[in-house]
Amino acid sequence: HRLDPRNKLMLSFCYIILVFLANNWLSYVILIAFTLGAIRASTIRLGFFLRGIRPLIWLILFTVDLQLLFSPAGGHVYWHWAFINITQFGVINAGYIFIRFLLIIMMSTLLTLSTQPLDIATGLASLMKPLRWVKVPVDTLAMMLSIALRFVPTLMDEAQKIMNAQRARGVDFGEGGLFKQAKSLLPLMVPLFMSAFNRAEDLSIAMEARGYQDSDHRSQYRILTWQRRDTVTWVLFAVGLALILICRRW
Amino acid sequence: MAKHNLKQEILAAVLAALTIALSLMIVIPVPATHGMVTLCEVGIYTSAILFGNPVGVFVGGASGFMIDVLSGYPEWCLFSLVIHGLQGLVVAALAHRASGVVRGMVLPMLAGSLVMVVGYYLATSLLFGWPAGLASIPGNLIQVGFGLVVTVALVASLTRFNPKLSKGMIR
Amino acid sequence: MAITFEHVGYTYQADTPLATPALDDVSLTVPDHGYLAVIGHTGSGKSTLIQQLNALLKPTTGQLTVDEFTITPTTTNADLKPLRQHVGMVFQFPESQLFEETIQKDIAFGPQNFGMAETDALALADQMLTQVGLDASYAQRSPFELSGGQMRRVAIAGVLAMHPQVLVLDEPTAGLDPQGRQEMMALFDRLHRERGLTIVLVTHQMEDVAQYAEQVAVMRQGKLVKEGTPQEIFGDPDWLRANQLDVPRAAQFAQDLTAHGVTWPQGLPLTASALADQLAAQWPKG
Amino acid sequence: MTQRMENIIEVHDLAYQYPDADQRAALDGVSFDVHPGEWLAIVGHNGSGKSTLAKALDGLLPFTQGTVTVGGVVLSPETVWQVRAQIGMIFQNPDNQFVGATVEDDVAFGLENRQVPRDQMLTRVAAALDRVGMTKFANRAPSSLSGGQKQRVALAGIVAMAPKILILDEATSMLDPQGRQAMLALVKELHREQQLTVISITHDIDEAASANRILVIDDGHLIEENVPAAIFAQGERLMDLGLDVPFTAKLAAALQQRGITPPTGYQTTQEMEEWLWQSLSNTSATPTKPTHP
Repeated sequence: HRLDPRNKLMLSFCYIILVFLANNWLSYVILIAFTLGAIRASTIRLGFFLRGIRPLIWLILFTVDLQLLFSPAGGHVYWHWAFINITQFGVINAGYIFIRFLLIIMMSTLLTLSTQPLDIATGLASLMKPLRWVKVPVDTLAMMLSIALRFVPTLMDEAQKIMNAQRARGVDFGEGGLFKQAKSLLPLMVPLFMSAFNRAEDLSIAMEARGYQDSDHRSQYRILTWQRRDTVTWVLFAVGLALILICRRW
Repeated sequence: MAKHNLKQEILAAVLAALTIALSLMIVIPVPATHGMVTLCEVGIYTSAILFGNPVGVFVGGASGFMIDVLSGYPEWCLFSLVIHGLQGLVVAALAHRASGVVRGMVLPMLAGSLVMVVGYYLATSLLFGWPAGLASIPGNLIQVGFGLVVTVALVASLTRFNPKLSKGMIR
Repeated sequence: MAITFEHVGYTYQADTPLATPALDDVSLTVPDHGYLAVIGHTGSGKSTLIQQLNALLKPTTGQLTVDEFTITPTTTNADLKPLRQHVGMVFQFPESQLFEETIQKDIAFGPQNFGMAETDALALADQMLTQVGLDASYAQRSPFELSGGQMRRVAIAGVLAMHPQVLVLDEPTAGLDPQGRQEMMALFDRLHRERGLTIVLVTHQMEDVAQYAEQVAVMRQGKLVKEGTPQEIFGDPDWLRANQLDVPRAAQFAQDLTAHGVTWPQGLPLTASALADQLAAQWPKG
Repeated sequence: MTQRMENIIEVHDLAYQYPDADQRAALDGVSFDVHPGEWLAIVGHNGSGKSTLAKALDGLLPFTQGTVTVGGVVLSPETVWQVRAQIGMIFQNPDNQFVGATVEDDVAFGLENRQVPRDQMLTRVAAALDRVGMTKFANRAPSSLSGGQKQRVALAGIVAMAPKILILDEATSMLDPQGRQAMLALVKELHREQQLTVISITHDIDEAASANRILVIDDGHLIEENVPAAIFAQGERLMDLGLDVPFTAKLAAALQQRGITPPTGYQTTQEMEEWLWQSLSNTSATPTKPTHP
């Protein structure tokens, strides 16, 4: 929970690599233990994680089925019809994919629930700092990302207001086929875009008035601090990586 | 010069916010695929077509990244950053050079849509195997197709509402 | 009765942990061709209240009737179109709803949604344009070229074009200059008096309430705390101040004069002209 | 620079034309001075050019003719940041000037632009939030604030920078009465405590009444310049100037219609009250002085 968001982002990314490296039962067991440990540490209830899986259930089942039916030949053939074989490999692969889904979804739910979006954005911008050397305006991007986030609720609110006004003028949102829906979106989208243009104009003037020249010559109010617990997580991660590499060899 | 840049930067940021807000708010179910379409493409394509490139690539990348973070699929956020960023980049770059509805809008959007569909096929395959990659294609095709149709109508309406937009005054 | 609220309650996100009550047991009637002003702080439930009137929000408990329409918690969306035509809504900053390429088309948009033929709707649009004080030369222009005040008139014309019998106004003069405010309020007053529209006005401008409204409802934390004629509500400035509501200037002024022994036999005056009337009546002759 | 210290702002023959050629001049031949510590109100109906004028003072519009001097610095593309450092501006729409993702980030924004070291920022942000009574809200996102609270945060951002001049560009016009009163009270305190020069562009009669002097802009021209009492004495004509008619003037006009002649000129509420009850009592006995706080 209290980890540096940069650390969380990096850990999550490396975790996905870790999941790739896992290729047998033992390594998956280690990963599951690792994930459950992280969830315990976050003090978030397990129910939240299961809820995160529900919307994806169709995709997961579909994928697992495909994997089951079209896996490369190998091992014992359980069932055969035309060009479809259900093989031992297929079953095992399908099982692995299923676990992979669960692990990645759980870890990402953990990241979402334990981190403010603003921190994730700040973290991303901070991680991109090395790109300065190839002339990427990282500080400007960070500023833009933070402004984008700050305006999301404002614009959602405005979208809701415009939808209400157009409903009162007889528009039915969310009814009819895709084409009809596409058409009914114009009375919402045109005013929203016009308003966004106005807001951008106003905001850039306000920023200039407050002395914003460019992103290079500024001090930073919001800073991220790397703490000892961040380092500890990497030690744990390294242990996990080592274990899985050993499993692969073995 | 700096002034000009700032206006464009803030415009890109606010348009990214708009794209994120629309994607989170309006989710249209598609019974055929058990999936849904969002207005993510509409935001990216419209921004890219009207304002050209730094705006297009930023709106694509930033909204792709933040939509995943905010809607609880951060495992995708880095992929989306790249895929939607490229999508915005391609549409903006192609639309910038041509004019007219088909060459200025539809063809660039088709190219951008290809980037998106192929990008997610590759990313999904990488994460969950090629069958999952294949499974992502139909939903994504509907998503980009819907985005394309709405964008054509929206850009036409916006430029009629404010004729200055068609001249790309901010670009 | 044009409008009747019967024990109406509304809870945002009902049945979720985030449930927040926004309206609590509101009962209120507005007579035919009435003019109701709803006052109260930001967040007191005024906006939630008026959104019930065309079922943008449906009551979670109780029911309300608007002329021949009854809205209950179970009213379905399919029944709403005639109601939405009957109740015209002018939201805060309504100019943000404009989206068509010409002013004429934008005004005609609402009537067409309610089934009017395009040619009729366009003709009606020209007529509405003059109603709100813009001449016909504006019809073919883009709304984008107008000033903020003119855009607002176009938006209001778009609502009037649906021929509503009830007109709901949510702070319709916010952001206008004093002249624009006065003209706008005079327009609504004319619609009320000449065309018999029932008007529901949400506002912070107590001067407007004192001058135009026939009935006042005071909202606080989702509850209707007081209801009556402007005379009944504003006749008690101490109660208003205790509820952090503004007192009309004339009432304030008259109350200060009371401290010097001036009396108000016809009740505390609420407008400058009412105050002048009572002062003139007791002015020493010669 | 020293001999001109009596004026903190000098505007000479200012003109501005919007880029679209078909429009008339937004500003034309405007000249005026502002004294240090003064509160100047600029009034005019919507579209009169008064907001354009405010933006021109801060170098936010490239005016086509004339000179603007702020604190002895002549405004030019080279000096624009020097000029802006002396001016804090608050605009009309509270949502469209909130830059930070949270209240404290927003207050810090101006300080970051001036490269103030972080440890100093922490204390200045905290002090500024305390000054406007928003300390409790330091970590809040703007979407959870009311319009009035957002404008107070904007004011905190300016308090943190401590400029010499504050320009309010219809800063209270989108607020509810509570928000407007709170904001006006705060600006009055700052004006008094910190000898802040205030320029307020407004339609609000109370805000205009707080000023030492009022400029009236119409059609891009400066048409009048006077103390509030003299401006307010114009009664019904104020509507054309973009101001509300003060209540006492409305009452005077209503009395006049009923055959009662009030004293000429603008009356404050107190003066009007006093005259009224004295006339009503109409006795030769010496009236006791009314006691008003």
